[in-house]
Parts: sequence; C-alpha cells; structure tokens
Amino acid sequence: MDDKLVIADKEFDSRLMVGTGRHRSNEEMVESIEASGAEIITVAIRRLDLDNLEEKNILDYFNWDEYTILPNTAGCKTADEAVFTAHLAREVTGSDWVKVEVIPYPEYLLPDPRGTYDACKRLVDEGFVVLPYIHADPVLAKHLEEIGCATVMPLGSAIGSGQGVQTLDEIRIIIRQSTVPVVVDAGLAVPSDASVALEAGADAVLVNTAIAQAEDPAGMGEAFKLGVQAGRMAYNAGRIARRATGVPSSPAEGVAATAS
Amino acid sequence: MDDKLVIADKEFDSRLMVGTGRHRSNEEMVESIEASGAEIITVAIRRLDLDNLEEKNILDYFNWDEYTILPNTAGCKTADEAVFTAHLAREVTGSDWVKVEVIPYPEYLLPDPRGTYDACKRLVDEGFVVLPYIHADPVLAKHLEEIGCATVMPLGSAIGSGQGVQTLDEIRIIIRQSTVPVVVDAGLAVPSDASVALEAGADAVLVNTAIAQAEDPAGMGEAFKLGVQAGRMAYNAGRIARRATGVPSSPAEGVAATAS
Amino acid sequence: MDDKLVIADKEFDSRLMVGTGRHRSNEEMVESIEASGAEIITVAIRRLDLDNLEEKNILDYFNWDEYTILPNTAGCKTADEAVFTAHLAREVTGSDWVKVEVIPYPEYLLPDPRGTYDACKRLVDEGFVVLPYIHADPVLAKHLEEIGCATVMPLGSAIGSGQGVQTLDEIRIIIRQSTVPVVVDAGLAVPSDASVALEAGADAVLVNTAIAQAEDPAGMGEAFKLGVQAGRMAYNAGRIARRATGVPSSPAEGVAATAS
Amino acid sequence: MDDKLVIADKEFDSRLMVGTGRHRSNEEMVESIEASGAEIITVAIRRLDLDNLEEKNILDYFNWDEYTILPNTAGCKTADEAVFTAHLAREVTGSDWVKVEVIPYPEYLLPDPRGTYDACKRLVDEGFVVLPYIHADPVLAKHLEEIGCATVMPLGSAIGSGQGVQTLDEIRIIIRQSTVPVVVDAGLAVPSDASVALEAGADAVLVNTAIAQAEDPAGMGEAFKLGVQAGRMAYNAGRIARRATGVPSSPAEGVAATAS
Amino acid sequence: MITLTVNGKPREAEGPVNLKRYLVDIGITQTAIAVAHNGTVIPRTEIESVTLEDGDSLEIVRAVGGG
Amino acid sequence: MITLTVNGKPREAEGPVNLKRYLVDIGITQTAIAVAHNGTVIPRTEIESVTLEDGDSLEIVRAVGGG
Amino acid sequence: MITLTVNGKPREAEGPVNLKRYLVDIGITQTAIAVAHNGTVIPRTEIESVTLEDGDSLEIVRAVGGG
Amino acid sequence: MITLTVNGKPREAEGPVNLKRYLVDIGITQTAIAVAHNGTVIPRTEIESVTLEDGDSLEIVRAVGGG
Repeated sequence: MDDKLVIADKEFDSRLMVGTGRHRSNEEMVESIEASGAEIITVAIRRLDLDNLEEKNILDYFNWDEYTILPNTAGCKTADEAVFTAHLAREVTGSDWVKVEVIPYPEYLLPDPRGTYDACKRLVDEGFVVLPYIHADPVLAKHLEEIGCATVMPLGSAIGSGQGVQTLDEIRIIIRQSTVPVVVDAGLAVPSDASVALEAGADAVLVNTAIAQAEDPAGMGEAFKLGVQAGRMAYNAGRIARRATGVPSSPAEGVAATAS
Repeated sequence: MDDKLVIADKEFDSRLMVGTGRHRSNEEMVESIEASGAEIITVAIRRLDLDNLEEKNILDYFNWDEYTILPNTAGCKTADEAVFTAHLAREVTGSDWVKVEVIPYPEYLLPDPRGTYDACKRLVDEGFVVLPYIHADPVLAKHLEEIGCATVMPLGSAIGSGQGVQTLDEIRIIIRQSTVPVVVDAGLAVPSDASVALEAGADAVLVNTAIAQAEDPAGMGEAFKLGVQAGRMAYNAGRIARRATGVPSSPAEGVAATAS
Repeated sequence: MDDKLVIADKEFDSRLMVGTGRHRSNEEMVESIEASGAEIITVAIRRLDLDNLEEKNILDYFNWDEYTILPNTAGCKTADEAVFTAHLAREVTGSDWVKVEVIPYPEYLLPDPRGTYDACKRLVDEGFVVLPYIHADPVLAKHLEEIGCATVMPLGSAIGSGQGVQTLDEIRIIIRQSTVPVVVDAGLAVPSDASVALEAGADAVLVNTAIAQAEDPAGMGEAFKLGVQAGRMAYNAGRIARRATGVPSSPAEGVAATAS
Repeated sequence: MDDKLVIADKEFDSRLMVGTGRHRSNEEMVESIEASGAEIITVAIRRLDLDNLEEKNILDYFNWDEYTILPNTAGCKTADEAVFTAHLAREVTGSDWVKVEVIPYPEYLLPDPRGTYDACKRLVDEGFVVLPYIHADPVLAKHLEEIGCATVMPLGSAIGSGQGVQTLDEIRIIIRQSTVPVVVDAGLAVPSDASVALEAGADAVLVNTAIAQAEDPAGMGEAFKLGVQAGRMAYNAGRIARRATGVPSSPAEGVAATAS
Repeated sequence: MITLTVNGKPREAEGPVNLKRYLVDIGITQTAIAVAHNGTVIPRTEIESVTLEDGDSLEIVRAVGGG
Repeated sequence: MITLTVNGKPREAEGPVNLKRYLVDIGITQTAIAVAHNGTVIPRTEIESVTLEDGDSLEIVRAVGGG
Repeated sequence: MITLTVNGKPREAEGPVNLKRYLVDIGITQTAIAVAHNGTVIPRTEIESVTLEDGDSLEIVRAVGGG
Repeated sequence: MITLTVNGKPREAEGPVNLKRYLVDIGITQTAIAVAHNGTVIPRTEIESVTLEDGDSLEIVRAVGGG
C-alpha cells in the first residue's frame, strides 16, 4: 500500500524522525540511526569551538542523499533568538527546514506558545518550512496550521523525561482538527509510546533520548522502527472498539456435558 | 541474537500466540494468522454438529508441522468440566498441551482462582502441559508455578474488552517472581498493548479478538507481529528511566548570541 | 488554623468557587450554592431579552454582602470581544473582577493562549482584577502571572466534559512555579476531582456543571464543599509517599506459632 | 437521610474504618482516630512481651462503648495460622468479628486467594463474623459472599504502598455483583482515594498507614473523615456523565456584538 | 422616526432621542444592566448625555447564569 | 431398539451396538474427534471395545475456532 | 522442675503446675490476653482446669496496633 | 590592531580586515558553518564583502548533535 508521509510536498517512507543529541559516541549515533530507518534527522546549531577546529563535523557522518536534515532552534528563549538561529541554520545546512523551539525556562523544557507562534509567523513569511514544537494545545496547533506551518509537533511529555504520551486526549483533538501532519515529539521512551501515537492517527513521531541513551542504541533504534510501523499498520487496519464488559472469543454454545 | 521463547522445552521464535475465534471467515483466519507469524494457535472444543457432518474441520486449515496447537477449556465453569474438556481435547488434537480456563460467570469472563488451581493441579499430575488463564494475581501465579504449570497467563483486561493492559503493576510483580514464561492474555486491542507487555518483561502475549475483529485482520495480524518484536527488542535494548523533569536533547552551552 | 484563600488582597474561607449556569431552576441554583459554602460566584453577560423584560434578574437571587461576584467573558472568541464584555460586566455588576475566557472553537471549548494573554494584558493595564481560564500550560501561566493576573485558572479537562483532572502533571508544575493562587477550573465531576487538585497544592477549584446537572444539586454542592475541605486539610497534613512495594501496617514480629 | 453502613446487622454512621498500626505514639493514635470519626478499629494479635509486662494494653486507650473492635490475622501465611489467630483474637477481644488476612509472601503483601477462602469458610462455619482482605478479584469476592462472609475487602493497591485505588475497574464489578458491603482496603494515601471508592459505590474504606504516617495524623484523620463523607454524598447525589467533548456552562446565545 | 439596531434587531423610534429616555420608553426598569452605544460601553453616569441618531446601534446586557 | 443421548439429544438406534460401528452408522467419517461414553472419554484405541446400551449417553466433539 | 516453651522461648518452672497459677507466678496480671496450650486456644473459663506438664508449649498473646 | 568579540570572547586582530580573510587567518577551513556579523547573518556569497572594524562582534556556528 502506498502510505507515505508528506511534509511540504516531500515524501517519506519512514514515519520516525530521530535526533542526534546525547549519543555516547558518533559511532553509536550513526549505527542507531541507520537501524531506525529514519529519513529525517534533527541537529542543533552551536558556536564553533575555536580552540578545537579539528573536530569532525557532525554533518560529515551522514550521506545527505539519503537523509533530510532538520535543524532546530533548541536553546532559544525568545522568538528573536529562534529567528536568528533559523537564519544561521539555513546558512549552515543549506536547508530552509527548521524545527522551531522557544523554551524560556530550563527546568521543565516546556515551549512558550506566544514566542513559538511569533517565531513561526516570521519564519513562514520568510519562506522557511516550519515545524513547531508545542505543548499539546489544540487551539495553538490550529493557529499554527492557519499561518502556514508545515506540521505541528505536540509534545507527549517533557523532553527527555521518558514519561511517554501523557497528552493523548489533547493529541487526539489536534489530529482530528489538523490538515497538516501531526508529529508527536518529546517524552517517548519505548516503542509502545510511538505505537500509541500512530494508532491514534498521528502522522509521525520524533525520538532522540530514548534511542541515544538506551543501553543498546542500535537495538532500540530498530525497536522504534518496528513500533512505528506497527502503530501505523494498526491505524490502517481499523482497531476493535473498547467495551466495558467481556465477549467470549470461543463459542458459547456446544460445550460438552460432564456426566451428572 | 538467539532469544527464543521456551515452553516445556519447546522453542519458539515468535512471542505472539493467536486464537482462532470470532473470525468472519476461515480465509481471513488463515490469512491473518500467517501474517501474524504466530507459531502457537489456540482452538476450542465443542460438540460435533450431527446435522452438518460435511463442515470442514478447522484443523484442516493449517499445516501442523508449522504450528503448535493449544486447545483451551473455554466454556467450562468448574474444575471438573475443565479436566473433562482437557481429556477430550487430548483425543481430538493428539496434544497434551492445554490452556486452562475456568470461568463461572459469563458477564465479565473473569477466571475462578480456586477452580483454575484445582483443574491445573489435576492436569499437571496427569502429565498435561498446562497453561492457565488467570487474573493478574501474583500469589496465585506463584502457586501455579509451584505445582508445575508450564506458563502463567495473566489477563490484561477482560476477554474481548479491548481495554488493553490494565493490570500492568500486578503483571510486573508476576514477571519479577516467575520462573516460567509469563504470557499476557486477553484484552489486548492494538500492537502497543502487546509492546507494553513485552517491554515490561512479559515473555509472550496471546491475541484473538483484536485481530479477528479488526477491519483488516491480516493487516492487524502483521501489526501485532511487529509490535511484539518491537516490545521484545526494546526490553533487550534497555530503556531509559522515567524522570519527573526534562533533560535537553541539544547541548545547553554554545548558543549563538543575538545582537544586544 | 488560619488558612485563608487570598485573591487580590481579599480573603476567603472557602476554596470552592461555583458557577450559576445550567441549573434546572433558580431554586436549585440558590439551594445548591448555599450548600456548597462557596463565596465566589461566576455569572455570564448576555443580551437583555427585550421581549421578556419581566424576567427576574439572577443578581436578585443572592445577598451580595455574602458573595463575591465574578463575571466571565464566556462566549468571546477574540481578545477584543473579551475586553468589550469585561467593560459591560463592570457596568452590570459594579465589580472590576473578571474571569477571562477566550474560546475560538466551540467543539472542545479550549482557550486560545494568545488571545487570552492579550485580553488579560489590556484588562490588567485598565485596573481589572483578572482571573484567566487557560490550558494547563506552565509557561503561559507564568507569563500571565508576570503581567499581573490575580490568579491562573488551568483546566482539569474540557468544560462540562466531566472527565476530572486529566492535566495533573502540568498543574503540579504550575503550582510549583506560581506566586499567585492556582484555581483548577473545568471538567471536575465529583468531589474526588476537587480533592485531587487541592491535595496537589492547588489553592482552589471552580465547579459548575458537576453541581448544576447532578441529580441532587444541593447534595452534590455539599459533597464538593467537603471534598475541597478534605483536599486542603490533607495538603496541610502532609501525605505519605508512594512506594513501589508494600509495608505491613501490623508488626512483623511476635506472631503466635501454631502447634507443629 | 438515613444512610447507615450495616455489617452483620450492626449499624454504623461512619463509613471509615481505621487501623491502629504504625503510629508514632499512642497519643497520636488516639487523637487521629477520634478526628477520623471512625467507629470500627482494627488491631493485630501478637505475643505478650514477657520481659515488659507493665506496657499499657492498646485496648485500654479506647472506650469500647463507642467503637467496634476488628482484630485481624495479619502475619498469617496459611489458612491454619489465620484460623488459630482468629481463635486467639476472640479470647483477647471477646468479639467474634475478624478481618482475615492470609499473606504468604512479605514483599508485596498480596493475599492468597485459596488460603483466604479456606480460612473464611472454616471461620464462617464456626460462627465468626468474617471480613476477608482480598485481591480485587470479582469471582473470589462472589464466592466469599456465597459462603457467608459479612463483607468483602478488596485492595486498592498493596498495603502501605500509598498508590491509591489502582483496581477501580475490578472494584466496580465487585460492587455491581455484591450483596454484602464492599470495603476498599489498603493502599489509600489521601482523602481523594477514599472519595473515589465511595463515589464508585463502595460501602466503606479502611485506612491505616495514610493517617498514622502523615506528618499531622489528626489532620489527616479529619481529612479522611470529610473525604469519605464527600464521596458517599456524591454517590447519593448522582454524578454527571463523562463526555468526550465539552459543553458550555454559559449560554451560547445572546453574546453582545462588538462594533464592526 | 429613526431606525436603531438594538441587540442585533432593527427598531423604530421617535428621534433623535436621549438614551436614558429611550430605555424608559421601551420599558427597561431594572438597573443591573449595561449599555454599549455604537460599540462603546456607556457608564451609568453618562447615559443621560447620549443622544440616539438614525442608524445607531445599542447593546443592552445583563448578568445570566454562567460558569 | 435402544435410546441414547448423543450431544444432549435423544436418538434411537439398533442396539446394543458397538461404538465404532455406531459412529460409522450415523455418518461420522472425520477422525479429529473425541468421544465420551457416559462421562468417560474413550481413547481412540478403545472405541471398538465399547458397546452402547439403552440409556447410554455420548458426547462427540471436535475442535472449533476459539481464543 | 519442668521446662516449658513460652512464646517460643524455654522457661523453667516448678511443676506440674496449674495454668492459671502459672500465669500469676510469671507476673501476668492483665486480662485482655489469650493463651494457647500445646496449640489449642484455652477459653478464659477453662484456664483453671489446665495443668502444665514438662515439655508443654504456651502461646500468650494480646492485641497490638495493626491495620 | 583591532579588538573583536568572537563567539563571546575578545580577540585581537590585525585590522581592519576582510571577513573571509579573517576566517582563514584564525584557521577555519570547514565550510559547513555560518557567520553573524554584529547580529546579522552573512550569506556565504557576501562574506568577502564584509570588513571587520574595531569593536565588531562575530558569531561563528556549526551543526552539532541535537534533538
């Protein structure tokens, strides 16, 4: 079945996006991302270390014919910082795709709805392909779609918290209302978290810490690949309804009688 | 990696068991079971319809070199009925494996801990390979293991309810204490339910209604196959811990400064 | 113990606010509000029915020496409408307190973070005492506090949905960060929902539909009164911690030995 | 309204039973139990300390005209031990009421369904008023009722775990099927846990650790008193239904129009 | 005769007419109301000083049950 | 003529009759079945050695779809 | 001298001795207790009629805080 | 000699100096970078046309691992 993910007219077979942060080594990073089958990879933008100019650039670890790069604005506390970082990112990567993060307070790493909206509005007007990271707020998601964002990326739970999808009810509403792909981002810890999102109709998920910090990143990368496929297949296959009471899976009639 | 499921010294590559009930057609049954990759198949024992002796026998739909048959005692309300049905099942199938179900009340289809224990005790003593279907009761599970049951099969939620794994805390205790395979049975609706069980360390799951009654049983069968593989892989890969607060997946240092 | 709720320097003994909507009769409304012990009452602002000028005004049902009136901007879809309605409300009630609701889409009745913020900013600058109804968004809550809102009112779940407090994790964060009272509003169905919020450290709750649409509104009003008191008392009394395993409540030592 | 709890033809105004274990002092014990309004008090049976015969007996701290004593069989691992302890308890207390606990494994403090059933059967036949502590197993509960137990006491979560009511779905089934009072026992940590049980139709709750180990036991005792009353009142008052979407609590019609 | 829009509906009136007078004319006696004239909320104290012209709009509101 | 109870229903038969013969008589050809005679399950190998008397009961079962 | 096992510990006593007397001798004054003699619970009323022999075991219990 | 602020730290340089030249001087060879001059991001193509004056600030960034 042809069932591709389409973002800004670009088609993808994989519905799993992965981050490149928090890996214990670049070798584990490359190996686990290959195992995950992801086609979209996020990176951050940071100052060049002028005292260590020999360090190998992360971009050199990947064959960019096979991957789409998605720079983020992680670390930005305001709309201005996010727009500035997006401009830098476009120069660094040559791509106009950007994952917008505006996070004013470090403790819980939750996004600022107003700052995020303002940054997205300006970047969309400048022609960027904008994927905003947001709280699972259906009204904000609708407004971001209306100004031309390419996707919405509601959080499942706080970044790196590993609490899974705590916001499923709101994400269901976002999915029902959205005309752009809904990508569940942040908090996913295990493949079942990804499956839950896709079974509910989410178009994709983004995973980083769960793979990078697993004991076996490559194994977890492949596990997420299968979990995402399982969730999407189940969504297409049409699940059974929930019921308050049970229903026998064996026939009620025709049980043999013991001697009485 | 060699990571087989072993029940009563028999090895299996698949950790998904499937039922044959509630299918809309035998064709859908066969197709979806093939798609699921299951190696263990449950059947029920019922009176032959003397007015319709031409009906094709369900056993004729499968190549039994590829599958292990697991007759159940569904429909039995007492230990006596379950033992009697197990005896009939052995004659019908030629196998001494039996899934013991003792369910006195039809509305919620919940098993009787005492009747189940008594039936299992007698059948184990007779040399049957006994897989009891039980409430997620860690003490009962331990006692059934102690009398020689081949597995324990705690329920996730009521049979056919599609409520998923509502008993995860108790199942975690059962897993921690058990020296025989723990097979989560009943209530699973979507692959994430299966993944959740396997991520927690369950050895396998049994699924019937979720596949048989899906809009596309073959698609759902394959989805469960992947979900079970994903869950097991994630269990082996070592998941990240849950945290109350977030942790950045991008570096905190080195964010470029906007002009001030 | 002196443990009063203080909003904009005004002290209250009750931590339960009640709405006046959806009552089956004004008699039930008055009776249930008295039973609830609430001291803060919300009302909506609507066009006078020129064809039915004899109708008794809702304000005439209460003795305003005993109650504080809190008009809301329910029905407003934009910041402009909310500010306009707040101006009307001040004329109608003679009070400058206002519960700000900006809800653009009717289906899920979820508030608009940006529109709500803009309306609050303008009303605070005009000298209103502003209590904003918001999604349980910790960043938005912090920003509303910073511009001078008197409280924040995060939702437990959608208005009238009766789903209780689905947003407890985010509400805990809001409570931890907030220097103004946190009032959990919307979705509460039963007293345990109110207790849960107060046990977590919320300063108050607002309830309307749960009381107005109960079979016995006066009984439910009193039930909420007790549930709110119970929750606050428990918060002050210091709850026990959660533990993964059990701890005996009876001594482990000294059990009498049966004859052996 | 006359809404008494009736156990074995004895009437009680309070639906809160309390334990006497794990208190930091006998003074805190007495004070908190008085604050809780409980009328049924549990005690354990243990060997007399022959090296400390002066110690004041716990029974001397209460006026037994006001309380009903409920000795338990805590510490018993088998039916025999529980029956033996019940015989001792009857001599010690002069009462034939007994809370039957049969707990073979110490780590999770979960009851043995078969051992509990056997002890109850023998004690009921001997004329005891038997209140069994059980896993939230609807079939076991029904069988215990059928042999003449005075109540069933399903657990909310493991004793002393403070995890609240994790077994609500099963408890709802037990309530629906039961003709004897259903008392939710174990795991309750805060008044909302008690309210949840009573709102669901449970007849009473038993609390020990949550009060005894609170920072302020008397305050927590009173909080539970109110929470239990709130839950029962709400049950009688008829709660609103849960809905997937919201319903406005203010009128949809008649919003004033801003100038256009 | 002038035509006003009152609470969204057209209404004929003798006019130009003073707002306070008009409210009395159409039978509004209760005091716990608010009035907006052409989109501007009119404080109680200034109701007398407003004159209604042809085409003017009025919003007349009161409190109702709400949550 | 004898009367048996087969799968809960009364049935006339020429008899006394050998069980294996009776199964053939009533048209049962498939082999993946089991038979209980007066409450006792009869191993395949012993079916020939059972004689049905008046009043006997039989349960004849096979596998069906179940979970 | 006889040896008893009392609450799991060995104890010497002058004996054979009457149970009620023995309880007094070891200083047990409180009444809210129960006694099991060789595994049998002794009703209050029968304590006087029990004689302790060498090797007998006693369990002497009372109520304590518990949940 | 001029003083620049480069990635937040002061640096001496011979100058005024052309930006492209300066990047080479301090040893930056890799191309997958971006530069902001006094808060403005400089497109690759325009790096040659920028002259650094005393007191100017530069931000020089590259991609790193991030989520």
